[in-house]
Amino acid sequence: MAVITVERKPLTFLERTYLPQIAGGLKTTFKHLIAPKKTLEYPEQRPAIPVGYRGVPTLVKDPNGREKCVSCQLCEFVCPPKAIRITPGEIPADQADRAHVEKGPQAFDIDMLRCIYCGLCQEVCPEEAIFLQNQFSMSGYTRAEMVNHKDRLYELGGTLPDAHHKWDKKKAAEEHGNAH
Amino acid sequence: MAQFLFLLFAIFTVLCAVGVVVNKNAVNASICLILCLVGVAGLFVLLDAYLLAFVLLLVYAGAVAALFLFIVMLLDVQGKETFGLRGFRTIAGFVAFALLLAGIGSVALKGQIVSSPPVSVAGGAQLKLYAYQLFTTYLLPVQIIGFLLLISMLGVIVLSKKHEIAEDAQ
Amino acid sequence: MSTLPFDPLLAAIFAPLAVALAIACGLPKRFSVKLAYVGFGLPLLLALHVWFYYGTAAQTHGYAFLTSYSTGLDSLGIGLKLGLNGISLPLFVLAGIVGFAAGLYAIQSGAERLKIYLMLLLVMQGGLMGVFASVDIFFFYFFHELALIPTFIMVGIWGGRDRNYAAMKLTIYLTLGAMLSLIGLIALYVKSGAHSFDLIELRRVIAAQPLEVTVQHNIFGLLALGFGILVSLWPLHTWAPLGYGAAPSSAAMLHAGVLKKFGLYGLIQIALPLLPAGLIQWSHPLAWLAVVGNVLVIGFVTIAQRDLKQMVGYSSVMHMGYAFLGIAAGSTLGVGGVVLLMVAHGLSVALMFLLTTSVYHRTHTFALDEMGGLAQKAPVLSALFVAATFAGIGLPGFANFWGELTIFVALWKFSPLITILAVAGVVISAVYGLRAAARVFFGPATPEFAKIAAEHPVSDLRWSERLPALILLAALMFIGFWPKSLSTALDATLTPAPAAQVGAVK
Amino acid sequence: MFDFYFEIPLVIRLILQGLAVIMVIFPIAGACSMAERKVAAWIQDRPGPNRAVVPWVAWIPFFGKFLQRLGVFHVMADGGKMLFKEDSLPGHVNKFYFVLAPIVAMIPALTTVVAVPFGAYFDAAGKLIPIGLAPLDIGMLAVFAVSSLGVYSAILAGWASNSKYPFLGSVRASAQLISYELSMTLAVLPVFLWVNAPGTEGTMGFARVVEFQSQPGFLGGMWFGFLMPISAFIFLVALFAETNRQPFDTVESESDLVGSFHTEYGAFKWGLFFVAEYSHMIVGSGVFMLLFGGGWNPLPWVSLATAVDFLGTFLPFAHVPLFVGILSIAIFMGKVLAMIFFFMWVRWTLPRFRYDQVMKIGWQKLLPLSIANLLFYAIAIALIQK
Amino acid sequence: MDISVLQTLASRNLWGAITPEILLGGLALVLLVIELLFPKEHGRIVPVAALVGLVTILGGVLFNAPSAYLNQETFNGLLVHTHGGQVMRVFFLLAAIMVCLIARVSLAKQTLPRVEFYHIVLVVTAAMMLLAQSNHLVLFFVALETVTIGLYILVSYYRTSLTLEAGLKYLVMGALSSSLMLFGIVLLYGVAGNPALPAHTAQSMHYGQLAAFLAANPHNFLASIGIVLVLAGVAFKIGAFPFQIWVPDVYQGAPTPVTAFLAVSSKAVGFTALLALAGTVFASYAWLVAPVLTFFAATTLLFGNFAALTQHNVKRLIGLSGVSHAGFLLLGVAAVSHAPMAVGAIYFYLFAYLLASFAVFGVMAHVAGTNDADQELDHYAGLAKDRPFLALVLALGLGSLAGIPPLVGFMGKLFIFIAAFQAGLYGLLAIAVIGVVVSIYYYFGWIKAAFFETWGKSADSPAHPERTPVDFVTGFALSALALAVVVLGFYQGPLGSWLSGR
Amino acid sequence: MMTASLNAYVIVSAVLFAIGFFGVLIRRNTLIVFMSLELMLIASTLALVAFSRVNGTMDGNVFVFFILTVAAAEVAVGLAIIVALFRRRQTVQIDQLDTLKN
Repeated sequence: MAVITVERKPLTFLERTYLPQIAGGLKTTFKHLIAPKKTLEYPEQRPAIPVGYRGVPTLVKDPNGREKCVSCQLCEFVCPPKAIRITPGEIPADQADRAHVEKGPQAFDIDMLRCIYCGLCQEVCPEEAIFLQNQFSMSGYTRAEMVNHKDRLYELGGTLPDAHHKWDKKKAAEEHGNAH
Repeated sequence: MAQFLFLLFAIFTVLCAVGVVVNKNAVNASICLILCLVGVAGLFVLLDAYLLAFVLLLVYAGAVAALFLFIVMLLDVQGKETFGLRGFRTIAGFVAFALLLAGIGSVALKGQIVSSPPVSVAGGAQLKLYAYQLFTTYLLPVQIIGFLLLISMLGVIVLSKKHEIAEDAQ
Repeated sequence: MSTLPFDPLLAAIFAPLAVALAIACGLPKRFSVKLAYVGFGLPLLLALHVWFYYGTAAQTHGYAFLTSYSTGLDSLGIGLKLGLNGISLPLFVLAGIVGFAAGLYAIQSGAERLKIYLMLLLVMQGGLMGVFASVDIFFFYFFHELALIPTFIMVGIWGGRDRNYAAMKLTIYLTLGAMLSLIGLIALYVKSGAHSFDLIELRRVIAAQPLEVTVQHNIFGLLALGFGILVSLWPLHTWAPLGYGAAPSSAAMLHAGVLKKFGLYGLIQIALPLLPAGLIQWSHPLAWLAVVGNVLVIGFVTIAQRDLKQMVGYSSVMHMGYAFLGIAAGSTLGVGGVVLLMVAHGLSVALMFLLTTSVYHRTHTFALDEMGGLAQKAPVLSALFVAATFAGIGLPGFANFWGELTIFVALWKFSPLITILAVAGVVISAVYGLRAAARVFFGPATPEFAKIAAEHPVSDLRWSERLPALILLAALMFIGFWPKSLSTALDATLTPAPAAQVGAVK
Repeated sequence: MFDFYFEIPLVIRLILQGLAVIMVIFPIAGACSMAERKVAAWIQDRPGPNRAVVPWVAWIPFFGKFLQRLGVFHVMADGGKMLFKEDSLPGHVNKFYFVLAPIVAMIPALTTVVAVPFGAYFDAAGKLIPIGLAPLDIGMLAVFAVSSLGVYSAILAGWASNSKYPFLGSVRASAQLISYELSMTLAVLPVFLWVNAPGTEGTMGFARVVEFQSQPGFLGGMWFGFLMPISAFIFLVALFAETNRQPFDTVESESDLVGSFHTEYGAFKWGLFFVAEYSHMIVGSGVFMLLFGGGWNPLPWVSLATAVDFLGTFLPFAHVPLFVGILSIAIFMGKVLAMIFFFMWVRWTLPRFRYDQVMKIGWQKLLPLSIANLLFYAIAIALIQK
Repeated sequence: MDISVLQTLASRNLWGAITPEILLGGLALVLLVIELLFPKEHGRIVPVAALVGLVTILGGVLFNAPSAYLNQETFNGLLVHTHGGQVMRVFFLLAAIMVCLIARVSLAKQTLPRVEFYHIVLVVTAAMMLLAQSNHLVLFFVALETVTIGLYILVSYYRTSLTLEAGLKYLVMGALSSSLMLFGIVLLYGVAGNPALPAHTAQSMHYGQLAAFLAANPHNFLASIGIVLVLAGVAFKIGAFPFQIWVPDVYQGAPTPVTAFLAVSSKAVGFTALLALAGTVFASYAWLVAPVLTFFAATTLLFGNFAALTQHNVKRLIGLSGVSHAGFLLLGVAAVSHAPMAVGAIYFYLFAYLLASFAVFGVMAHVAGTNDADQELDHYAGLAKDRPFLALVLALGLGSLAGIPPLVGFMGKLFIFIAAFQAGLYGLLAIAVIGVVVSIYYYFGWIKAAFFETWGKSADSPAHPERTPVDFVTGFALSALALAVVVLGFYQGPLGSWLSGR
Repeated sequence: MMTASLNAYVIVSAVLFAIGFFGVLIRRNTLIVFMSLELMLIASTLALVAFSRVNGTMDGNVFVFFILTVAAAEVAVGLAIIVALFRRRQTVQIDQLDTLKN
């Protein structure tokens, strides 16, 4: 392959003084100086979070306001930094609408100092109870504050408006007697 | 007021000069030298030689003494100098010191130098006076000084250039 | 009057120098040697010419052949002024003769680096001619030094035993003497007020206004000391035997024969007429030094010598004592005697050195104890040697006789005691002279000599050696038989000036 | 009106004036550090610091918000931080010189102000009286002389820190300072050649230079910056180098030297260096404006007197000395601040030179240029005045 | 002060009067330009250009020997153009030519920049020439410092450890003496301009005015301190006794051409200054100057000669012998007030010293090896056999230095002695005679090393550095020197009368 | 502004000069020796200015310019030599610089 040597064009006198270039640079910077600022003044202004953004992991409730998590601990198991800690518990008897659910989390803690936002918990959750949502800022003054407890998680997560109504169906099935 | 200032500057200058000579640490000595120069500049001001005072600061304190300090630090010679009052040199030094001082001091005290009422030099015109002198009467020395600076510049370049020399692998 | 189309004195001085310069500029050896003949011969011819015409030449201020050349220092009263009076004429001739003899001897000697050897010798020769032809005392001194320097070099390079030490000692002693006499001359120059080194001018000024007596004392003292060192006055003589012992023969001939006379000549020509009061002050110390030191002490030392060349050297020192005595005597007669003695001694000592070297070439040693019986193998050499010895002792028929005789006569008037002691010195010189001659030439051959003779077959003098010796001997005998050839001019010069003054002071 | 002031003893008056100037310089220097950040932000399309706020002030309806947005209160925050931070003294340093160095840095920076006039007014006779601490005949020389002492702070700081980077930095700094001082001095000379026509009283004071730039006529009213653009340019470049500003801040060059001679410094001592640098910039800008930018004349060809006369047509008090004085100071300060803005502007435009480039520019480009410039003007002035 | 006064003052700057010096300065600048224009060949062009220029200027000076400005003060009294000044101009030019020639030989053995060397030599020479004509203490000081600082550089030029050490020693001693002298000048200025004293003068640093003031105040104590200090400063330049301690070290360490420059030109500068100051300006302080000079002369003579006796390094040897020559010259200076001919004698001695010294230095440059400071007497062994030409030149030069007739050095000594005798300095003369005799010893030792030792035993001569072959130009110059040494000894001719100014 | 007498200035300058001289003689560190030399020069300039003031002539003041320039050149050359020497010897003590001896 033939090598083609491209001669560098010799600089003109003005170019060698660099002054026009400097002036050009000054012009450019000056333009930016007076150009409208592009800063988002954050706490006051919030960025528009795009769909599919994966922020802080949260727990969701189903449209009926029931916990979706059944404390199967798959997420705890899969979590690479071991940020999730679940204490399984029985469903309290007073929750009539969940009586057919075997278990529910007694406590559900996600240590946000450890969480790496990988989203594996969301992937693995069979109940679609845990979601990485658009919440992106976590802050606190102590370590303890940085651990999201169950209520906080639900507070962040809100309700998942899914139309499965799994527990309703199960309940109905049970009631119909064809469970399993 | 002026008398007081004179005393102040004179004592300051002399103390700094002593500091130059007796300091073990070369850095301290050069700082003393700079302060001494500032003192002398003050004395110049008292003698109405403002221009010289500032030139002294500019040339001496600003460049010469800076060079000193610079070199002192660059070489960073840890002062292991045996500095004591012994040996022939010291005695000779003291004798010379005393002689010189006694000689000029005695004359000055005896009043052989008569202070006549100083002729006032017009303050504002001073600068121009210097210029006139330098460029008429003393034009030739000015030219010579130009050449002097040129050769000293060349010399410094030659002396400090890094250049392979066969000798000196000691 | 000289009929030459050029100044004979200048030519005599510069011919050798010119030849020397030519050699220095790289002349090939063959030409160098040929040219050297010219360089040595021309001065001799011119000297003889001048001698011959002296009586008829026009005299100015007591000088014949007076000419002067400017060397650019006229304002200081320095100029090359040449001329001869009765005192300098004999010595000028002496310089010519001895120089020629030494030159011939050198050419045949086949020394190493002959070219340079000849060059130095020629420089010396030129200087010698200049010393005695100068009327200007600056050039008088100057030519002396010009002749002296080659001596050092020749001793240093071609010398024999201890040549480094000898050269150094010679140089330092002679420089010291020269410097002292130079200061004396400068003193004369300044104190006389003449501001001229021209002897004629100095004489005129001093005649008009003699120097103060103390000044005369001091200057005479300086000159006597300085010249005394140069002439090897006891006890400052130690350089002489050592130097002569080490010097190559031609250099020794020229130095001992001619150059050494510079000091005496200076005293006679300069100190005596210009500083009569100085002489009176110093004559007794000088005489005693000379008679006790040079004549007696050195005489005995000479006797004790076991080395032929050293012995000749010491004898030369001893004879200088007589010259000093003549000067100390201070009369016209004495001074005349000194001049005669100088010439005679110059010739004889040169001859002695020449022959000594010739002896050495045959015996390969200077040790008297190892020699003997050379007369059988080299009769001419031994004859000449004996003649030279006789001349040295001062036997009638040789020039030395007249010199010593005149000095003794003059000395008697000065101090009979000293005269007696001085005459005793003649006996001493006879003792060592004859003893040496006997030891070298007669008697049985020592085993050492026999061995050497076996290795190097001994021959008699070759003609190239014989010729210079004969010239010297001839001159000695010519003057010895006809001293008037010199003394006429001498009297003419001495009678009016110094005698009158010396007499007046007395 | 203010006659009482002139009856105060001279010394006290001088001290008062000096204090006044320092009181102005110090805050300005502090403000500059803020301004630097603001300008940097603006050039980078950011609003810059704008959060700090002081109670009460922020409650002023519109103005308070404006000040906050401008970041004014950050100056106080920064200053307070520097003052109250723990002032640590590393164990390996030479204590005395370590402490001395920042002080030495401040002294020349503040002393040079003495020689710089910052305004003028007209007395009863209509004569221009410059306002300044010391109306020195040799003002330029004094500035050069005193500012040349600034090099000691760099040397001392670097050496006393007793560690490698600061030392290298100080070596660079002092070499750079000394190198550029030459071109700077030479660049200024044509101005004084022009000002000191033969027959006039010779001076190296600034007031005369400004006076010269406020003459009527095309040439007379022309600022020296237009008349001697090369001089101005050289002076400017040298000024950048002297103040260790970008693109000449190889001294600091954090990428290879960490920080320069003040690597080991912190807190208040570091702050002093900082303030000294800005003081240098202020004085340097002032000098530049006096020499090349018309001083307190508002515009080229419009001198202060003209401006005052013009104002006089609709302001009755326009000729009162106090007003003229304040006006001139304001104009001058405006120019100086503009210069300082320029400094910052350049800082965010040009990349930093390498050290060898700095030296090369100084000795091989700027110095010959300034000599040629001097020669040119010397000949030209001689020809013109003939 | 209005313009017309200035114009009058400026019009006294008669630049034409110092044309040779201006040309020298110009030549020095041209050398730099040559280096710029011919970066490859400047090593060869520069020395040639310097030499050609110097010879041309020398020719010009000689051609215009009676300068149009003779006996005239120019530059507002800063300069005065006397006959002596003209003589010294020629002297310094000759010296510079020889220094450049020797430098060609000597620098070739080093890897060094060349052009600066010649440049500095030229500038220093010009300063020396001005110094010789100086008539004002300011010009005196400035020119002297130019010379001195130039020499500091030249002394350390080879930048080897030894050279630098020599440079440092020279620097410290030189700066010390400059300071002493400067303080002396200041005191003189202060006293002579003091309005309260009689005959005070506005131009108190002008030689003539200063002399008039001193004559009117013959016993002013402060002035006498000033005089002593100035004399001490000058004594350093000439290497007079208490200020000679730098001489051997510096001479040894300095490059050979610079040693020659120091030995000849620098010393001559000192003496011209001394002549001007001690001889005329301070004439009315003879009560003070005379004993000081006598002390200098006596001690210098003794020290120089006796210290030289034990030296083996030829550069130290020639340095110390230079001290003794300074002693002889001081003898002349001491005589100046009483013997008018002493001035001419000093000039003649200087010329004699120049010729002989450069002959010797020229040979030294050829014999020296790469290590310039290491030149032992042993290295000369066999020179006469190896390079008879060099040996001959060496012998003539040394002989002349020793003051052996018929060489020119003898004439120089003679004139000095005559002058000294006229002035009645008998004690000094005695010391001088001792000095001459002692000096014979060590000069002779050197000649001996070159000649005697090898012709006897040629087998085991000690190792010596490679000897540089003599090229045509240098050979020509050395022969010219040798010839001049001899011829001037015989025939002083116009030179003698020219030197004595008659 | 000159109220102190000339004597006082001359004495101060003499004291400075003497101190400098003393320093040159007793110190062994080349750099300090050099500083002492500068002290001596400075002392001279002080005396010069004082004298010039009293004498009423400008020459002294003008001379100071020359002295300053010369001193600057001297220092430049001197320090270059010292630095070059230090590179080769690693010392600036005078008594260790004794290679040039017999």
